[in-house]
Amino acid sequence: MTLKTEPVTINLGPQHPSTHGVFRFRVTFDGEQIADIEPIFGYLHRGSEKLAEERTYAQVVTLTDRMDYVSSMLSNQAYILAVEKLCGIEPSPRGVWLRMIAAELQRIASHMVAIGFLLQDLGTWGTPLTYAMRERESVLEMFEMLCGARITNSYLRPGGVFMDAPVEFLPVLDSFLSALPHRIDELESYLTGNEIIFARTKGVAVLKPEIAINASLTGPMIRASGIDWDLRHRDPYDYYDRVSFKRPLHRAGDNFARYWVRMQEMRECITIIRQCVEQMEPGPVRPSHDDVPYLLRPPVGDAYVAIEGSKGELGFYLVSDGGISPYRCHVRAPSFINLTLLREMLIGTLMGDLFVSFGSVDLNMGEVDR
Amino acid sequence: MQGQGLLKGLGVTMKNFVRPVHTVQYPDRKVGLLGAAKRAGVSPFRFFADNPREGLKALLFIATVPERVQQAPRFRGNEFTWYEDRCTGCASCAKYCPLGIIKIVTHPGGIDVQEGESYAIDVFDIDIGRCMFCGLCVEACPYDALHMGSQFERGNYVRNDLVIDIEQLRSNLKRPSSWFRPQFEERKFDPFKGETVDDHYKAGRHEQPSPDELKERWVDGRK
Amino acid sequence: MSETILDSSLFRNVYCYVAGGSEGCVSHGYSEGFLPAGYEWLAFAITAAVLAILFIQGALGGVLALIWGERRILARFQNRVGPNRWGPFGSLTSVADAIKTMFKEDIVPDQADRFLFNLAPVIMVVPVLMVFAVIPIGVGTLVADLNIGLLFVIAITSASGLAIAMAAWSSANRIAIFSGLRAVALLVSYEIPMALSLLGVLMITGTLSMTGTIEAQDVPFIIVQPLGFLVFFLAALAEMSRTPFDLTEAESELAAGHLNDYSSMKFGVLFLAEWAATVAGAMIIATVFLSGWRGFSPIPSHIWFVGKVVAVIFLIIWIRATWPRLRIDQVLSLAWKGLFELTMINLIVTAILTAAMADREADGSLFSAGELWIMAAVNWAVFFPSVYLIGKLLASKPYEDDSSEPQELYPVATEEKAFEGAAD
Amino acid sequence: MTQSWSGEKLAQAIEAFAAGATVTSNATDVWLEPSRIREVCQGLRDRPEFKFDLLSGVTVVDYIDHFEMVYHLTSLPMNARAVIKAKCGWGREEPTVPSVTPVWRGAELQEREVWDLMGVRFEGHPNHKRIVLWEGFPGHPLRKDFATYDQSLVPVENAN
Repeated sequence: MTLKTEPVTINLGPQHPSTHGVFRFRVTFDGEQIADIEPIFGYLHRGSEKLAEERTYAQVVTLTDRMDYVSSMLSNQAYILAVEKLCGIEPSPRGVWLRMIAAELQRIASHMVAIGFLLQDLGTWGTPLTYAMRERESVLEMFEMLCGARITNSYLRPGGVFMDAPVEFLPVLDSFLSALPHRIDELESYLTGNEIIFARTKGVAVLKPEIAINASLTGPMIRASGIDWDLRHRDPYDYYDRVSFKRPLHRAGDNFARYWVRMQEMRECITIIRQCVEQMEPGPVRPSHDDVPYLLRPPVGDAYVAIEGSKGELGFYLVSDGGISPYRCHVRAPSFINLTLLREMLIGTLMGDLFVSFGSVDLNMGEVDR
Repeated sequence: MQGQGLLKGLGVTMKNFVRPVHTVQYPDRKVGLLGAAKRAGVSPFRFFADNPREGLKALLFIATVPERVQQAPRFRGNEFTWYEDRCTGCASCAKYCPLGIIKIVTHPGGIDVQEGESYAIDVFDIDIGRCMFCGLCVEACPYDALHMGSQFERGNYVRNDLVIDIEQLRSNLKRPSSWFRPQFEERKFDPFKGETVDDHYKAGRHEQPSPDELKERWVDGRK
Repeated sequence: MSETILDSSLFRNVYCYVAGGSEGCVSHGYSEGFLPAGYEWLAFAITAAVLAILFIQGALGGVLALIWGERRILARFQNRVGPNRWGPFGSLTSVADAIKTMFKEDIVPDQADRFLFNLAPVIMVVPVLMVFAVIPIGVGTLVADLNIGLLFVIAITSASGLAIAMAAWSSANRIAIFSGLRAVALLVSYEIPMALSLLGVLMITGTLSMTGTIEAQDVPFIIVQPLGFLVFFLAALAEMSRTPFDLTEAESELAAGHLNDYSSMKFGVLFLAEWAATVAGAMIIATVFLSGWRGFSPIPSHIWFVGKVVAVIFLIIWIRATWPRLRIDQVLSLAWKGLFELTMINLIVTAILTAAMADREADGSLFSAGELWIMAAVNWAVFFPSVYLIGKLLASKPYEDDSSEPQELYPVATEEKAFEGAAD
Repeated sequence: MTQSWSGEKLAQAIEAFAAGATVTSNATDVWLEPSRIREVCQGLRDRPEFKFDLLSGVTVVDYIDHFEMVYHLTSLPMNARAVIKAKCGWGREEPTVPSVTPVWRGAELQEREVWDLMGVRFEGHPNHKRIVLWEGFPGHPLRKDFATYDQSLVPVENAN
């Protein structure tokens, strides 16, 4: 006797515990196996690009905070670099070092979130998540010292940062940097050798490098597939050419590789921050208001600047018509573009792998929908 | 050996089990007799004798002591600190607000202590309900008249109550945040120590114009 | 009837207080009761009702304590405080939750099968509560010392699969149906290693009765039967649908699985049944493998039993706080390819040992402590290689090249080179 | 350091394999004939002198009288960047360009976004649907002439 089966279509989301925001999958299951999947999003669309067209260049910084709200420093950085390129502003060295420190701290925080929620999707009842959040908390506290806010920082300004770090910042940073490797070791001894995690993530949702690069994936996604492409190394912006760091690579291209790459990248962030602190010298953190006024009027033209965000290549494309606000502000959002291959990654896997693979992409709905 | 990673994981969680708690209970924390007495600064017996009711609660571990997190002095908070004497009504803050939630109505004829004549302010509304505390208004203020506040507890039942009007701005406790105010940082001013800065002279200026500059700006520039 | 039942001192005390004059009670030294002779059936009914209420309330209290304890312990594992507002150390939080749950609106989905939808919580909770009847929680403190106690437990707990499938099917929710199907697959698979792992114990004790099992444990069976304990513990975790086998209500996949559409006290009952199953499972493990209420003398037997149960529950919570969830195919392959083989090894080894040492056809006596230690030594010698072997067979293969060396597959520019397209 | 192709050099190189495809060029950008975008992109991806294997971004700018498609390309093997542009939709008629999704998969979602927010139609796109807004949304909100839509038009039931 053969049993007659038929595929079932289920909407997972928008209200689902592990959709990392407001996201909807329309999945067709054949038993437990995924036969077809269609991502549906836009629930968080706020029209940031349109809003940017009606704000001055200084005010748009606050919008970039809210695009990728777990790595807002990096969004700020990408936007500020685009404005600097558009206006031809020469940034102050101390400001650049400070924003590199802030960006790397933010990268640690963002990767912590990614790892924590990936493990949460694996069903650990929040234990790695709380450990990861605990480390992120230290970063956020430092952000509060730097700029008075924890998530929506708005710390960076064209030409540097808005204000020098307070005197008590560097000691706190130093103690954090010396404590963090032990915490990462602890997390790694907890997670990386864990047989269940290995069984759950290995060989699932494998991305071949050729396919990944053709689909414009960037960041940890392709470094996990064995492509040594890190914009900090290949196209150094700010002063990344003055620091040395390793680029962790994994060749498997599966969920475990993506987890592993993020884990190792956090260690590299520590070395980068240490080098920044060493090379930082006293001085102004932003050019004077005569050089960079509040109300910027860039010359007519356009500029595209991409940085290595925590999730991939984060680019801002600004078009100026000579006015006080951008004529067009386009964001090349890595979370959004990393979703391209979701269907290919997931078809044929089981239901349990769905959210794990989704979590390993590490996306942020604020950035996907913008 | 298989299973080693699993056992290691158990070890890590057990290590965290005996670690001190990382979270902070806000706004208060449940304590026992020892904790309550320590907070009150007396011996447990004294505490019990002084206040048997609280002491009984403390014995059951249901006495509460207030608790809050250490905040940074730069914390961009609620209840803007505004020095009316210093405000010239230029409305820079309103212009720089990305959301346009600051409303200023002025009429000519006010007197500014620092720079001579200015506008008198009739209306100064800040819609805190829509404010995102980016601090650009503070950054834009040329006379250091507006400062970010340091509080965050402003729950309300009615949305309209979230609009801070000029009366509230005058009467608010003046505990300015040191966001974009380097003069506070140099003085190591911490708004969370309970200290207030009521006088605008004490608040200082972060870019104090020299008398020559003032003369040039206000006398020579107007000829 | 009364002869076997009166062995339970708990039952005897109540029953003989009501009907003291009956012959069974007289032989136990009771003289007089409330009821005249001839009303033993009434006395029996009263006693049964009293005991049922007592045990159910006890179980519910245990569940509330467990929910509170689990939240506190889990919080401590995660460096948090956990519920601490309501009552000392938050101990009244579960009570408050229960009251809140009762006052929630009772929603039945429009397309649900009302009858089954309402029936499922009952089917879920009754068997779990029935398990408590056969567990001795102290010397003589049990409702019924069934001579088929272990069999009863295994039989009655299988009903929870039916209940979950029923709840899932009747709520007409596609996500819930996944949960129901998973529950059935899981429970059917894990019944087998669970029952087989008890066979080893059974061969040693020669009885299915719970008290008999405890009395046979001069050495706790966790030492004598390590494989049996491992398999039974994992299978019990699966039966209770606890981490790492909590597929039925996998929070990150199925939201709450079969509980999705339940609200109010129906949800409360389902929830309670799950937690009561955890308590019951821990009690069975404590009874069968940790020598139940046995301990050394100044501490009363009830305390020993509760202590062992709490230890088992702590282990369960510890595992829940630490390990991720397995996938459905891995769970099933663990049952069929791992645990089943382990039980078979255990069974064969135990059978050989009992046959070699058995001299009880004649008198039916139990194994002495010395014999148990010999068995334990052999069993531990078998334990490590077999677990290693099965682990090796089941484990996923490691990467051939796990190194972080930048060994590119994809061509990426390595050094700076000017190309003809560069801007002048 | 990533090198950028100068527009003139890139235009010459494109003319070498697709004559007449370029319209004009300056120091940074090349403007293409909109109808030949896919052909040129195929060449840019496959030909050994370009190897633009990563499509960084696709976007469009609304210049009131026309739309300008902007493609940011990155070449990993050469560590180079280039910008190609194409003017289309003169007079605000339905602007249409060929889709580059067959060349780069990465364009799939981005082109859908461009269609959704700017209303540029892509010929040959495998799944030409709106992406962040729902089907039936009036207009394309990132256009300069988009006025706030009538809120009563929002469907109660999301048609998606």
